[in-house]
Amino acid sequence: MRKFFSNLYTSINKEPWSYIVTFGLMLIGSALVYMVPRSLMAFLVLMLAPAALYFLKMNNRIKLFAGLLLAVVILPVLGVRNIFYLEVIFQICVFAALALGLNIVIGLAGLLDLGYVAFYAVGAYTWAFFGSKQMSLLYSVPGAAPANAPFFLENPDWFWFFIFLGIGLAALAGILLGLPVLRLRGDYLAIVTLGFGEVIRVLALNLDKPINITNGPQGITPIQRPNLSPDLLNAIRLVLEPLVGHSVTDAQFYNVFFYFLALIIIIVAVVVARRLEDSRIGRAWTAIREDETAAIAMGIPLVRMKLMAFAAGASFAGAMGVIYAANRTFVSPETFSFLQSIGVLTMVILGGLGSIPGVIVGAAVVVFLNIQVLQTFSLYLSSLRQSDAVIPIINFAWKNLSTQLDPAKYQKLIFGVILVIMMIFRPEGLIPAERRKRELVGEKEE
Amino acid sequence: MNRQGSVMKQLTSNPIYKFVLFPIGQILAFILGAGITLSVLVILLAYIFRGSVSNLDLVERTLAILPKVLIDGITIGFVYATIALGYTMVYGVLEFINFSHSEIFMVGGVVGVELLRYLETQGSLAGMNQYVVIALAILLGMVISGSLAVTVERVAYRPLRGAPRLVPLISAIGMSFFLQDAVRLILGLTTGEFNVILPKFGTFDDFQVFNFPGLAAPVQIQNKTILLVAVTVVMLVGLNYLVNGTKVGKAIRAVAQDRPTASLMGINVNLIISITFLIGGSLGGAAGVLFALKVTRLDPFVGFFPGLKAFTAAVLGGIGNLTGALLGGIVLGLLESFGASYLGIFTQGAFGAEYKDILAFAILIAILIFRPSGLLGQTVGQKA
Amino acid sequence: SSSGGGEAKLIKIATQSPLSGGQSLLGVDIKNGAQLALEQLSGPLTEMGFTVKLEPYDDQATPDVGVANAKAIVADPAILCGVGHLNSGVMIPSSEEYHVAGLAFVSPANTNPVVTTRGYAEVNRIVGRDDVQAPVAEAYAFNELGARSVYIIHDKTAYGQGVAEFFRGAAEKDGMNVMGFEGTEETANFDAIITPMLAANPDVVFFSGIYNQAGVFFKQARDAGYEGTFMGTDGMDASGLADLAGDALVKGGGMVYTSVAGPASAYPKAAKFAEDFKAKFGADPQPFAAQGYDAAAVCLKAIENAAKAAGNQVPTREAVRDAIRALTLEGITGTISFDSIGDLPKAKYFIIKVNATSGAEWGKNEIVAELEFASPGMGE
Amino acid sequence: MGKILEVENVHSYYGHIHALKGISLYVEEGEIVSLIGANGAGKSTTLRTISGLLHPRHGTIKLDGKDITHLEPHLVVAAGVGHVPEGRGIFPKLTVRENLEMGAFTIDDPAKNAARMEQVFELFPRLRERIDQYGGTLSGGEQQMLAIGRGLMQHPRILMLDEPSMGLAPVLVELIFDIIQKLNKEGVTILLIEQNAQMALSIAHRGYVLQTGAIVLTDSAEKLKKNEMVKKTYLGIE
Amino acid sequence: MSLLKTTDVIKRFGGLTAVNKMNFVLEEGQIASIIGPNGAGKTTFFNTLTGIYKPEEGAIEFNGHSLVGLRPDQVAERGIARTFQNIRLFGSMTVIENILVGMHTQLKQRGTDALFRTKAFHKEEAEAEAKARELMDYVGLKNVGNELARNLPYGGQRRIEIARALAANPTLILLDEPTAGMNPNETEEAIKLFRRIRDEKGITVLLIEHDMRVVMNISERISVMDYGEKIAEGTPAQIRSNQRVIEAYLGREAAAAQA
Ligand SMILES: Nc1ncnc2c1ncn2[C@@H]1O[C@H](COP(=O)(O)OP(=O)(O)OP(=O)(O)O)[C@@H](O)[C@H]1O
Ligand SMILES: Nc1ncnc2c1ncn2[C@@H]1O[C@H](COP(=O)(O)OP(=O)(O)OP(=O)(O)O)[C@@H](O)[C@H]1O
Ligand SMILES: [Mg+2]
Ligand SMILES: [Mg+2]
Repeated sequence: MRKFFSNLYTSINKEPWSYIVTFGLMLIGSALVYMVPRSLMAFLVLMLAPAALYFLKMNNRIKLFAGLLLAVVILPVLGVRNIFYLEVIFQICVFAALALGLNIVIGLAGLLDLGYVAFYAVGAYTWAFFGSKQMSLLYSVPGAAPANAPFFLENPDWFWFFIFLGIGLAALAGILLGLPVLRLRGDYLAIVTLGFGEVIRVLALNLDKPINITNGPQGITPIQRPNLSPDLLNAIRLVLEPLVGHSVTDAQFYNVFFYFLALIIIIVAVVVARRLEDSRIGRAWTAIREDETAAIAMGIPLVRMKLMAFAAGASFAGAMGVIYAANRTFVSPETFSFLQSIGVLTMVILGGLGSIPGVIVGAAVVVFLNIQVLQTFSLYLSSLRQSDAVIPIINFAWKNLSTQLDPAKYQKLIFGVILVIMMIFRPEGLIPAERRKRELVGEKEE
Repeated sequence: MNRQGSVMKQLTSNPIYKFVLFPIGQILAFILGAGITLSVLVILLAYIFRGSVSNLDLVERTLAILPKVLIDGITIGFVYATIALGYTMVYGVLEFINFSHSEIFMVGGVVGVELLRYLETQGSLAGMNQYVVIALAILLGMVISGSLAVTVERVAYRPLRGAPRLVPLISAIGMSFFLQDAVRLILGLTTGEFNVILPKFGTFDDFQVFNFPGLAAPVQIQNKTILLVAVTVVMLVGLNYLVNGTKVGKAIRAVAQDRPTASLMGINVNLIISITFLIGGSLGGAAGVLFALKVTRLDPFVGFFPGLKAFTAAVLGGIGNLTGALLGGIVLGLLESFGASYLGIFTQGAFGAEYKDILAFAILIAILIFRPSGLLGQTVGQKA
Repeated sequence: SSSGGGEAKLIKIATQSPLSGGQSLLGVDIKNGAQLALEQLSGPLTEMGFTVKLEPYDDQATPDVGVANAKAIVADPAILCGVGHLNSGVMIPSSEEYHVAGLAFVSPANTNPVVTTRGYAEVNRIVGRDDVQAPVAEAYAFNELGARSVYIIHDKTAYGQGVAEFFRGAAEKDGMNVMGFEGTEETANFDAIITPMLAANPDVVFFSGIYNQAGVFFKQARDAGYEGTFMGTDGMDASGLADLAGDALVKGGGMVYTSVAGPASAYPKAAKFAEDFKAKFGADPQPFAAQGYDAAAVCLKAIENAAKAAGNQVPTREAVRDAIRALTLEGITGTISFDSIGDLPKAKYFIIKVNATSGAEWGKNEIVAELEFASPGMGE
Repeated sequence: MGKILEVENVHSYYGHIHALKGISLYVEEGEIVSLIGANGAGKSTTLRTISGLLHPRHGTIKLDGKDITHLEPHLVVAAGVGHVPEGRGIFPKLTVRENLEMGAFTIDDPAKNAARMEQVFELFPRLRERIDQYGGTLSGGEQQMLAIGRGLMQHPRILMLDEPSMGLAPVLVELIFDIIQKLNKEGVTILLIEQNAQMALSIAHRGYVLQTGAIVLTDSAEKLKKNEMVKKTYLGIE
Repeated sequence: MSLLKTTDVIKRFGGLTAVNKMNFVLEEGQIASIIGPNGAGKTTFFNTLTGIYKPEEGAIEFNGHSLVGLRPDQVAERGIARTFQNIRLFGSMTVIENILVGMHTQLKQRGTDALFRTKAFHKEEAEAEAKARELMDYVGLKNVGNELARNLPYGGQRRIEIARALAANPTLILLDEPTAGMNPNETEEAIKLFRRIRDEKGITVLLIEHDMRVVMNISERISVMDYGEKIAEGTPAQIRSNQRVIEAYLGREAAAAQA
């Protein structure tokens, strides 16, 4: 089995096959999605295209071109045709950015952080507070907000500034958390970060009194979005609408806009992570992860390096938090639960601890599983139940399936099983870090 | 000096002292210490704030609920402690956070309650001796949870030996999701819903009333609280003996520290790990039944928060140390209870019980700053 | 933006509620309620030649999943109407998508005012609002029970806290002594809350939340020696409450709760619903199951009306949306119609006294007061 | 006297690294056999494969003619094979006494164990001084003593020692070699790895020379000592 | 002024005094050794010098500045590099990366340089890598730069440790049993290497060893510890004939062999 795949891989990983396969996938995938926009298979075929782009050997210029084509033209067009795909990709971007940040903390510096979404919350609530009417509701009971309260910031373009502020505040939160606890090792750190994550969530939930800062469990809404220039939009419409096949509203433009924004953050995150990793700082992190005593004896200041890892990791989450708040126009404490932290951790490890492409793929897989594959699967089963379908051999009518066995209710169960199986068969992650790969190849090098 | 030393040595090597008196003494000392410290603190605060806030009876109100607050804290502390024992057991050997322990605990509770419900439908519950009944329930919970834990280890952790540390953690999380929904599925198929409600039986809900001279109101302690404390202490003593006084215990510790070398000593590593999970799991099962007795309602998701708290307690006490797990639980319980009861009173409702977790975590951090390996944990530094 | 057509004559109704995780207890029954409605009430549409299907989505009680699902729902042109959500925190961001797509949703459970005060034509609800329900309960406590002191506890959800805040506002207006106001996410051990509550010894304890949390609380509080009256919201309207709390509900000052739907005696239809539900799903309906049923009924009726208007063709979403607002329907939870922002113009509120000490006796509860209130509209 | 241990054509791997490329050797009852070879030749890997810490991909290992190739280490130990591993393998959080007791884990004879422990303390008085100290805090040499002492506690029929003299003071190196000879006289078969090939070959009966995972030479110790290649490469004699 | 000077340094572990009133002086440019029975306190003394342990009493002066109370990284920054008795490499980093980590204190780049990949950054990285390869050659490692450190055999790992220590451009290098586990030929090469480190790079070398061929061969000065105290000091010839040292440490045969 494994052999078959590796043979297949080697045989298509050379010209001209690599080009044919990649562009073929792009073309066929796009066409399929264009024609049957609700088919999961079609979308999966399309999603194979970026994978092929990443794995197959091709001229770098052409790779870049194909990547741009896919990200800037194909996905937005298809995404506007079926807004759901854009949402899937947006969420993948959001979580990929979070996973990249967490990967710095865990994968590079080896600090197990179980409360990572706290930093995401810091970013999100920063913009939620200033970009909403909350400032004028400080003294009103949550839920009883007067509808005519003004926005605090007249110009929503402050948003751009707040992306940076979010980065700064999240990094600061990282340092504040780090200062007292970095002396702790391993799981002690894990439990304290877990606690910190809970503290931030509990604060979000409870800081509606004595002064109403977060509006408590009600959450803050509405939150402003930055202005999009109407002239620009009209210009784009001219090209886009014929491609999409129907008129494009401003709201749909916002979806595209946030998709691009998230994409930019991802690109920045990848570049930052790559560059830090390949520098004195990255090496120091790895050294700390491997052996603290030896690292400190080499002159590496432990505390400063760890704080830096916390701050760098946190800042991605901060930026994404701001964008998330604007995208949803609503934040509430539910988004920042412990399970979210666990979810991001799962993405990192599933994808491949320490591996940048790995954690992105990890994010994609988990998001995909959660909001598409399992959902689609259970919808399919539930439509079977409503139909007259019968399982042939045992002659069992789907209709008679006990409602307790309703598959829609057992997504978490399936997800759990998938996690266990993945870990057993691919403990090094979907795309293992170079480091681990090298370890496996071992003697072949040099 | 020398003679004294040898007397001490004799004393400390006496098993009764080592496994019964010493840990119980430690627990008592900590309960008293933490209880008195916190009590003094709130009384002081009450006096300080007496004038500054509008309600004048602050001191009286503080004192009136103090005994109850202490008992509440100790009770919930012991609940955390029972769960924490199981965590610590497994952590001690595999050095990984067995996330699914919350679910193993939950399963124990559900099974125990289902037994009681079964007895109730058979009509035999009322007629039986309540202690026999609860012992049966605990036993069943232990058997089921223990075997479940062993199975989970076999299926989800053993194939991952030697993988990086975080990999079994994710597997454990997966297992945890799986178990939650699997229990829901089974409950759903059999009873149609997933609330599991403890039938009323025996006198566990009744109070023992203690009158202390000098106290305005008598101190009331529920029978089930007394049972909970007693069972937990027995569990601790037994466990302490098992780990520190028997050959199996020594093998467990050896496996924990160095698996290959342990196997070179003739220890069957797989067997020892299974035994550890069996013990940890059955402790979880017993904890589950006791928890059910205390709170009267369970569902498949009920394990999560107590599990989290218990793990915190284990860390606070010095993870891997059994008595430490218990102390951690008690300290955490007391902190929570004091926080929840007094924050509202002192801040005039500006901050209430919902901040108890923040308070508890703040103090956890403070304790860890001064004792980076927990209350009773020792640092045995590897030499440079 | 989207028009009907697509597959010939296929019409879908979506539901969104938590089907997995800790809140699935309620979420699943919203879906089940809707499913039952579909089976019982889709007759007219089938006769017109349509196939009607239910698309149940699991929002996992998280906004992210809810919004993603919302986008999947609006992207499916066959879906003409939706039922959901359980959590206001999920409903609010998700409904931004429904609003953009012109897809009508009927909420069976969201009592947070913001859900409708944004004024979206697509968003409707068939339950009362926190800012009404709470004053009703308070008035009863103050006037009928003669309570002069109250301890308020809520479950830290948008729903529970919302009601609690409004209750407090009303109580303070009346000069009641609010001796405590606590939110808690605890579901098992309430010692830490009960102790100060007992010390304060209020006339009434008002708990706004869901029964499976409240039931445990009531039992523990009674056991600990509280003698006053418990009060609660429509989240208590489930036989499970009596299973959990047992005689704690009738001892001392007993327990009363407010509800937007009366018990069987108030609505003959409701009794039949409970029977049918139990027959089909093997368990008593949870709170909001009946609302799920009615929400789906609203969808079906509106689609039927719109389809007729369109000459037996699959109607547009916009037509369905407008049909909902034009509709009046006898549901099992009362007469349903909508005002300009999607609220019930007049909601009926019942005060129900619990006489049951076990789930089986839930029918013994009696209505002690029946009040009607107008929706407060867009704001203060 | 028969062959107590037979290793036939064994191939072992670490992941993809082919560490043993067809090793065959045997040890007769009552012998001292020495393995010598440069760093990374595969000496330690050979011992690990015999004791079951590493399972070979090909080949067989026999003890007293019985196949033990796929046995788990604890069963190999039970069959009478003792292994004092490279890197000492001290349990860091067990005391010196407990570490020694671990050596006798499979032997249920308190009196005999106590006597053995006494012998160990006589050999290494330093260990008695440190009896209640945690293994992890011992000095390097003390740990080495402890590891050897623990090996003695095991009462093995065949004892495999991996560089026992490493990190020991010169006096102790002499002592170790004395101990090995004494044990051997008591009937214990010895398989010995030593960098100090000079001394190893002077007490051994036979020896094997390993190079990059394969045996390149085997002979009696006497002859090996005189072999030109051995002299040049392993004894440091030009 | 001497390079390193300790006065009455005491380090205790509970009741045990592992280092007792150590007075030790090291002149710049020397090669010196510390020997002594197992558990004498040699490694503990190293750990005290490098800041891993804080001495209970006493003064440590390096280049005229006190080292007491400094963290290990600060000590390293002041120019003391070391190796460990039980090899402590960064196992899953490559050999080159290990050496680059050793250069940490030598590199000037900051986070922003790394992010924006400034010219200076590229230049420094290139130079650092070149220097690392040079060091690999220097300690006698060939063609293993991209190998993971943990996959090298024992002797090779010892060499990486030395190269990593040298990378910090230290004034003083502390080697804890650097030839343990090496066969005679390898030991021979190691001796040559230590000499070159001193002669070519001018680095002062202090080593702990149990292999008398090494110690007697290259030390200009030997200090002997026993039970935490310095019991003898002198040239190899003096030490070899010191009765106390023979009894406690060398043993009759070894002494005879060396004589
Ligand atoms: N855990 C491991 N992972 C990968 N490769 C290993 C591992 N252990 C040893 N090796 C490799 O296997 C080969 C044989 O190693 P082994 O330890 O058996 O050598 P040795 O002869 O004992 O050497 P030394 O004298 O250094 O102890 C070496 O190339 C080594 O790098
Ligand atoms: N952390 C510690 N706690 C208690 N005792 C310790 C600790 N570290 C070292 N010791 C003891 O201090 C003494 C000195 O140890 P040290 O490691 O310095 O010896 P050494 O001279 O390096 O010996 P070797 O040559 O065997 O390496 C030893 O007896 C050791 O047991
Ligand atoms: Mg070796
Ligand atoms: Mg040493």
